[in-house]
Amino acid sequence: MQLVIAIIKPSKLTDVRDALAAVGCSGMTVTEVRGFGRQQGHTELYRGAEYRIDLLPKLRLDIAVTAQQLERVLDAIVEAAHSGQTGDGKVFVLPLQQAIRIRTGETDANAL
Amino acid sequence: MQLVIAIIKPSKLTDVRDALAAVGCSGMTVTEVRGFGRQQGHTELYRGAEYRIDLLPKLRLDIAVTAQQLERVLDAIVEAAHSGQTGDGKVFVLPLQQAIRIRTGETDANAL
Amino acid sequence: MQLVIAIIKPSKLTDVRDALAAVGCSGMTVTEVRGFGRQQGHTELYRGAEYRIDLLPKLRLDIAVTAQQLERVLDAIVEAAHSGQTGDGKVFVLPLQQAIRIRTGETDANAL
Amino acid sequence: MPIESISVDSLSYALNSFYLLISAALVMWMAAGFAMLEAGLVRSKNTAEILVKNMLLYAIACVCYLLFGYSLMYGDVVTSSHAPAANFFFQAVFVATAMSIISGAVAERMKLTSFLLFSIVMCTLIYPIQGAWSWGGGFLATAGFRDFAGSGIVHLVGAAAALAGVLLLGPRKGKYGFSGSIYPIPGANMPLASLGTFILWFGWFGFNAGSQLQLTGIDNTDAVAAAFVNTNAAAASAAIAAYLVTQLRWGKADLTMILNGALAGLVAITAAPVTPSPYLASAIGAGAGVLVIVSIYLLDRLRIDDPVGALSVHGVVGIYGLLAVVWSDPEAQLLAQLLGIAVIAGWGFTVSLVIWWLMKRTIGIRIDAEAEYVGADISECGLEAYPEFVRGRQP
Amino acid sequence: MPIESISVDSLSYALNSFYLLISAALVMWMAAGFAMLEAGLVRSKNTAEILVKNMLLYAIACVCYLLFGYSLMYGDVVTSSHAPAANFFFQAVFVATAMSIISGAVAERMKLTSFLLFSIVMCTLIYPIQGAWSWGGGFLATAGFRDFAGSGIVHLVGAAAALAGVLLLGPRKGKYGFSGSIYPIPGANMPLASLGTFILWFGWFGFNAGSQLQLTGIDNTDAVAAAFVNTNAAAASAAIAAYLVTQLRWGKADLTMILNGALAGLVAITAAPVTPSPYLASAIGAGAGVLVIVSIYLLDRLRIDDPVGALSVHGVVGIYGLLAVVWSDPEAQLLAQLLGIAVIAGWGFTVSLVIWWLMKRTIGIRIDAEAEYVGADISECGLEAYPEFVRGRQP
Amino acid sequence: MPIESISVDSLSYALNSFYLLISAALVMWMAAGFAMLEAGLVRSKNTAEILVKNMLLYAIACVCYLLFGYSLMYGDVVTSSHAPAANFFFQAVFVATAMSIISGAVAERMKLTSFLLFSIVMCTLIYPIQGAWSWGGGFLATAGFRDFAGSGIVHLVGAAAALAGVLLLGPRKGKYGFSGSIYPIPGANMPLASLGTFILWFGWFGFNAGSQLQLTGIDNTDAVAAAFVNTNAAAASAAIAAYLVTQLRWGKADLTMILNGALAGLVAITAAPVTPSPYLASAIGAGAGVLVIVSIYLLDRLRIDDPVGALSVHGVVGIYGLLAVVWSDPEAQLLAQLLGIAVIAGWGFTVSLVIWWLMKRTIGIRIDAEAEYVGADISECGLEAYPEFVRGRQP
Ligand SMILES: Nc1ncnc2c1ncn2[C@@H]1O[C@H](COP(=O)(O)OP(=O)(O)O)[C@@H](O)[C@H]1O
Ligand SMILES: Nc1ncnc2c1ncn2[C@@H]1O[C@H](COP(=O)(O)OP(=O)(O)O)[C@@H](O)[C@H]1O
Ligand SMILES: Nc1ncnc2c1ncn2[C@@H]1O[C@H](COP(=O)(O)OP(=O)(O)O)[C@@H](O)[C@H]1O
Repeated sequence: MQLVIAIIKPSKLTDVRDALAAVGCSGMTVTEVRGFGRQQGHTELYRGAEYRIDLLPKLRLDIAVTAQQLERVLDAIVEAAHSGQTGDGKVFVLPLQQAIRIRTGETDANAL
Repeated sequence: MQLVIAIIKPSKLTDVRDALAAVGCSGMTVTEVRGFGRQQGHTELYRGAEYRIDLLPKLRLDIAVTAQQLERVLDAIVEAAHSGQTGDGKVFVLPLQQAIRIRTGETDANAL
Repeated sequence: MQLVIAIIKPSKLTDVRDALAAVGCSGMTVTEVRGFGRQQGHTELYRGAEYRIDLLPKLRLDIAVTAQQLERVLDAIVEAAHSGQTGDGKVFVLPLQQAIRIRTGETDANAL
Repeated sequence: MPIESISVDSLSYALNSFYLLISAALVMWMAAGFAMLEAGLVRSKNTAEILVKNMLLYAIACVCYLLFGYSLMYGDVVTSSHAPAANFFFQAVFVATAMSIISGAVAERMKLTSFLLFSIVMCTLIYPIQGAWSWGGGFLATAGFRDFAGSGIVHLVGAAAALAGVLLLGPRKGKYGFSGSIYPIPGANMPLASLGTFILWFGWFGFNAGSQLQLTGIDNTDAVAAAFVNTNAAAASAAIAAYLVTQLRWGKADLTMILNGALAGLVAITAAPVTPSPYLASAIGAGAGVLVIVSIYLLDRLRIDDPVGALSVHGVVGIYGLLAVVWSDPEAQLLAQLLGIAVIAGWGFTVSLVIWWLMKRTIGIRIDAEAEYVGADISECGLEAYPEFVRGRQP
Repeated sequence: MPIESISVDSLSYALNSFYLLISAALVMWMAAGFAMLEAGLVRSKNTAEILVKNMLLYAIACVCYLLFGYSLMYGDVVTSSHAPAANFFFQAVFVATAMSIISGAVAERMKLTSFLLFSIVMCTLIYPIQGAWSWGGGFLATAGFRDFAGSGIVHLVGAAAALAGVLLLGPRKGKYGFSGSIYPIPGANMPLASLGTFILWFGWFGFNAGSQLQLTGIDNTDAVAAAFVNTNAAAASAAIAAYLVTQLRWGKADLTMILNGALAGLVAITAAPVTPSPYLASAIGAGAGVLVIVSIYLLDRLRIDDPVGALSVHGVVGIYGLLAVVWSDPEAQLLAQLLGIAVIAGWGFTVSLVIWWLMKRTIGIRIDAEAEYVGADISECGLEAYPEFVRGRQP
Repeated sequence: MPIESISVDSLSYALNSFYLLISAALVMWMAAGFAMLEAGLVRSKNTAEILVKNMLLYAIACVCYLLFGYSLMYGDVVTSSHAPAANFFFQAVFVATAMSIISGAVAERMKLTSFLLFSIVMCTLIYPIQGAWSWGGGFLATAGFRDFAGSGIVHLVGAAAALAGVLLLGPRKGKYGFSGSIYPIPGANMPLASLGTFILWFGWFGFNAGSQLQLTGIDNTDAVAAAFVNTNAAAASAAIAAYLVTQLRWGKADLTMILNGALAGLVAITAAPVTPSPYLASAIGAGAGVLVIVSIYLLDRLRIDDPVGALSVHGVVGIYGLLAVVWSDPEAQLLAQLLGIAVIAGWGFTVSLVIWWLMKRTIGIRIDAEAEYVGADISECGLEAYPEFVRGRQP
């Protein structure tokens, strides 16, 4: 099992969710985050002083997957979240040791 | 060492915190997240148009634990967060390579 | 590759970001979290009843690094985020299996 | 538009009417004040619903009073010093004030439909009938009961009805723990609560000064001016007194208590805004500012859950204001005041208790636990008050 | 200041002027109402920009009307019953109301500069020219068209201009999907929208009652008082009617519909706030409350995107109000009313369409897609309305 | 209520009193405007505290002026054209305005208790003593200094006292970096700041038009009407001018600058709202709109930290308004105006500097660094202004 962490542009959420559903992955956890990277922020103006906003709004999706799903899930995310512009985001894959569904106590693949 | 990630219902926070304290685990980091899964969202109404809210408010707890603590911590969470209804959430366990306490520079078990 | 998770005081963000830039690490993802640990919260008063706020505002930084960068990044964070007071926070290191840049499809070290 | 020849009497008629209409508009504006105050003091998940209640209760009060209440309270009204419609409008907006008091006390847990049904009964029967006893020239008027602008007839009656509702409703989930512990439930939006208080303070000039009902004639003019000065003085002193109490007792300046303090000063002076000197008005206000905090504190210990402090501000301080009349008004007698208090509070409480109880037995008065947890906004209104602002603290 | 000897005529002059000035100030205050209403009903990312628009449109309306509009509409005004400056001020603030209607309908996607340019044309030409036809004594007045305080002359003309703009602008991104699906875009701040409605309700007393233009003389006084009562009654009934429709149709109390309902009641009674009895005024209001919801619902199905419901509240209900005049005013004729409606709506729509179209062809009227996604606040104003409150829901 | 026989004189007395009372109530309402403006322009962590300050400073101003200030400023006041209490109330609410100016300039870092102590001194001594020199008939009045409604006597004196406080306080932590860098600290709630500006604009009609002090008599009536028109014209032009400056200079419409622009127009016209034509009033306003932005910009470069722009709006533009009097008022002389400016600013600044300095030496005037970081809401009030809305941006 793996935990896939995808940092995407907020506007891509619906596309990514649909793409994931299409590959049979229906659960995920979404966090609002702010990203810092190559993408330039924008300038704001307040009372005659300009300043940069460097931390840009992004969404972080956490998706626990089985090893078999991994490849398809990664492809689905990368394709759906892609716009070709700087700041499209990253996908990270972490090894997942164990998963439990709180409601039933089921574990691992059954818990997802 | 492991990093335990628990996705729970917001209303269970106090219970889980108490249960964790009872097994000697006193530190954690809480994030507000939105979850998407089997649990159905609710319908809202705005100016004559209805729409579903699918992303439901959840809390994500990150708890770094030593290997000895792991079992007790998992049991405590699953028990305290359990309500038996869809949407109770998940617990994920990730291997943790290293931990540092910034204040003192202590590492690993001492850092938790 | 590793995923470094740093929980820091909000006021230290600029310092940590500058320190990371100095060691050649220019990307990261920031999440607003609330931390629970040794640090005491503060008391609030509302209409004649006092109550404690235990969950304190913290920032969580997620930084994906290559194995070569790891040591420098950890040192940079610990030094910049340090104030010596309880609640300075923690750094966790997790193994990172894979990384992808969505815009280009580049993977691993090239994706960071 | 050619100049008609205007007589002195018709000028006086025009001026008195205009004065009454502007006063009434200011009291109407108080409905916005209550709406903002209450919207600021509830949690964000119950904000849209309290706004619906405030908007509709004002609307219902106006319609019910037009259809039934006014004639029930005053019979056939004949006015010659000002336009009859101006008098009607001024009386009508007072009803909404009484009803606004209730919405705050039962906030965050009462069903919308039950609340609206109750407001029909309140504005059609409960308020006008007791109003007839005093302002309508009934037995309380005969007994010498003095309540110039309605510390009792408007505020206390509202608070008494609210108390009956609160007792049958019970506290909000999570407000009181076992073994006496009290959990504060902070309101979501302090600027809104403060704005509401400022609106009420501003509108109260119409409430108190308009109650002279006539502006022309030196004595009337001076009385109206005195009402402005005393209303302001009482509120100002009360805010300062409330601040001093919170600062000395808890070492902090609790904003919501200061807001309640200012409102308490306004309620206290309402029973006699003309007769006191500005100094006495300030003293009456200061007493109200202290009293309201003590009352809020004690009611909370009695596990009577009142999210906005309405029972203390309008009930306890309303009684205090009625008693304080004897300090400045030589015609007032303590016994008559006590009689008025007992009658108004007793009537308001008893009838309301019966109505609330009947509702509780039939359609229910409280939203269910799940709806209370999710919030009345989603369960009753289907929308959120602040859909883009994440909740930062768990309930 | 010694007492000058004051004549009855000069007293009447003073009182009429004061009444008109206070009424005008209340109408000015409506600008704040529109600003809050619209700021509450747009998303947080477009809030600062709509505030800029509302502040500037009021300012532009006042300046343009001073420089050109007033003389175009009324020629050389001679008043003897009140100060000329009071009359000017009362007329000037009406222009801003017409313009405020537009800002709401085109919210969240129209360029700031294009909007401001249009507002110059509106306040200098479109509004005053049609105003001259009726209130200025032109052909609509001669034809017997009756519009006491401006259901048509102020509200409908604004809505007609807005409709032209909305059609050329198109809907907000993400509002309508393929195959007829409609995505609601909830406003960010319901207390603000409610406050705006209360402000408008309060200010509307000045709008309607001030339009009698003279207070002194028993008949005038009674008319002014009637305008207060009827304005209030219509709004109250309309709010209740709108509530009942949403409750019965959807099982929920949609706050924004109730707010629109109250405003619809106000617009509907504006054409004849003096002649109806309070009961008829309530009935007219109730009709408006139902009509506005049906209209909002249908316009949405027609994919005409109006974030705040301005087209329905001021346009559809404005027409209804003009027609309802015949129910109470014996001098009104249906044909004259229909003529007035056709002329005002036709003029407002056509001229505006030409202006908007010319702008679209040259400087553009819509912010680009990226700016719309990021929000007009950052792209047009460079700042955020609520920089510290995280967005909780994606657009 | 039987019709008493009413004389023309008593009608005039009634009308003048009512006009003054309504004007005073509008000025009281400005306290809400300042509260909202300031609450919108500070960060969310300091919002509850600024609300406490605004509520209490109004209360303290009223009480102190009642006890000492009024008699110090005017001696034994005899009025015959209106009720003495009306005159008192109108004068009293002006004091709070002067004090409101200060709370904005020292926001986000001044100790609550020190601020409140200062406000006692301000309202008891600093304001009334200089008021006695001009409005009280003292040496500035004799010297021919003209300040109709208080550009200097109310606004400049407040700004001078604020400047002294700001210099001793120093800037907010994080506002200025090394090597001249300036970090903007955006206010948390733009709709609130806009609402505050609208409230102030509305209330200012009472401020300026009420300062005629008498409504009856054709000349007085015309003067009052002119004050309404000019006040509005100046604010409107100033808002437009400020917009044009920000648009041309930065390519964006900075909302907060436009708000400050409108307020600057109001302050500028306050010194002579009656004498200019509406066109000249517009021109004076436009100048103020430009000047205030330049002033805000330059003060920021001088590292004088003023979160809401109060020093520029009320101080710099107050001086400009006093000078602009000579453009319209034939009786005004430049030298007398300069004398008045020097005396008022000098007095306000010097005495305040001494008081602030004494406080700084004894009880301290600034909250400590930790409290400033956490926010004055928690450290001074113990609660949060928006407990459920997470902070989205770090300070
Ligand atoms: N080393 C990193 N660790 C964690 N997150 C990162 C890292 N680098 C970038 N990110 C996240 O990915 C987002 C996109 O990165 P960016 O460099 O702007 O664009 P791109 O990925 O298209 O080159 C950033 O906003 C940030 O949230
Ligand atoms: N594959 C997944 N990866 C990450 N988080 C998940 C995944 N599936 C579900 N979740 C999280 O767990 C929560 C509960 O899941 P849900 O399917 O609704 O209920 P249950 O766990 O009771 O079956 C979701 O709201 C989501 O936050
Ligand atoms: N076991 C843990 N797992 C995850 N996060 C933790 C853990 N313990 C502490 N934290 C995080 O670290 C922060 C600082 O910890 P705390 O014990 O207050 O201070 P210190 O690290 O200086 O001893 C906490 O607020 C919390 O966010």
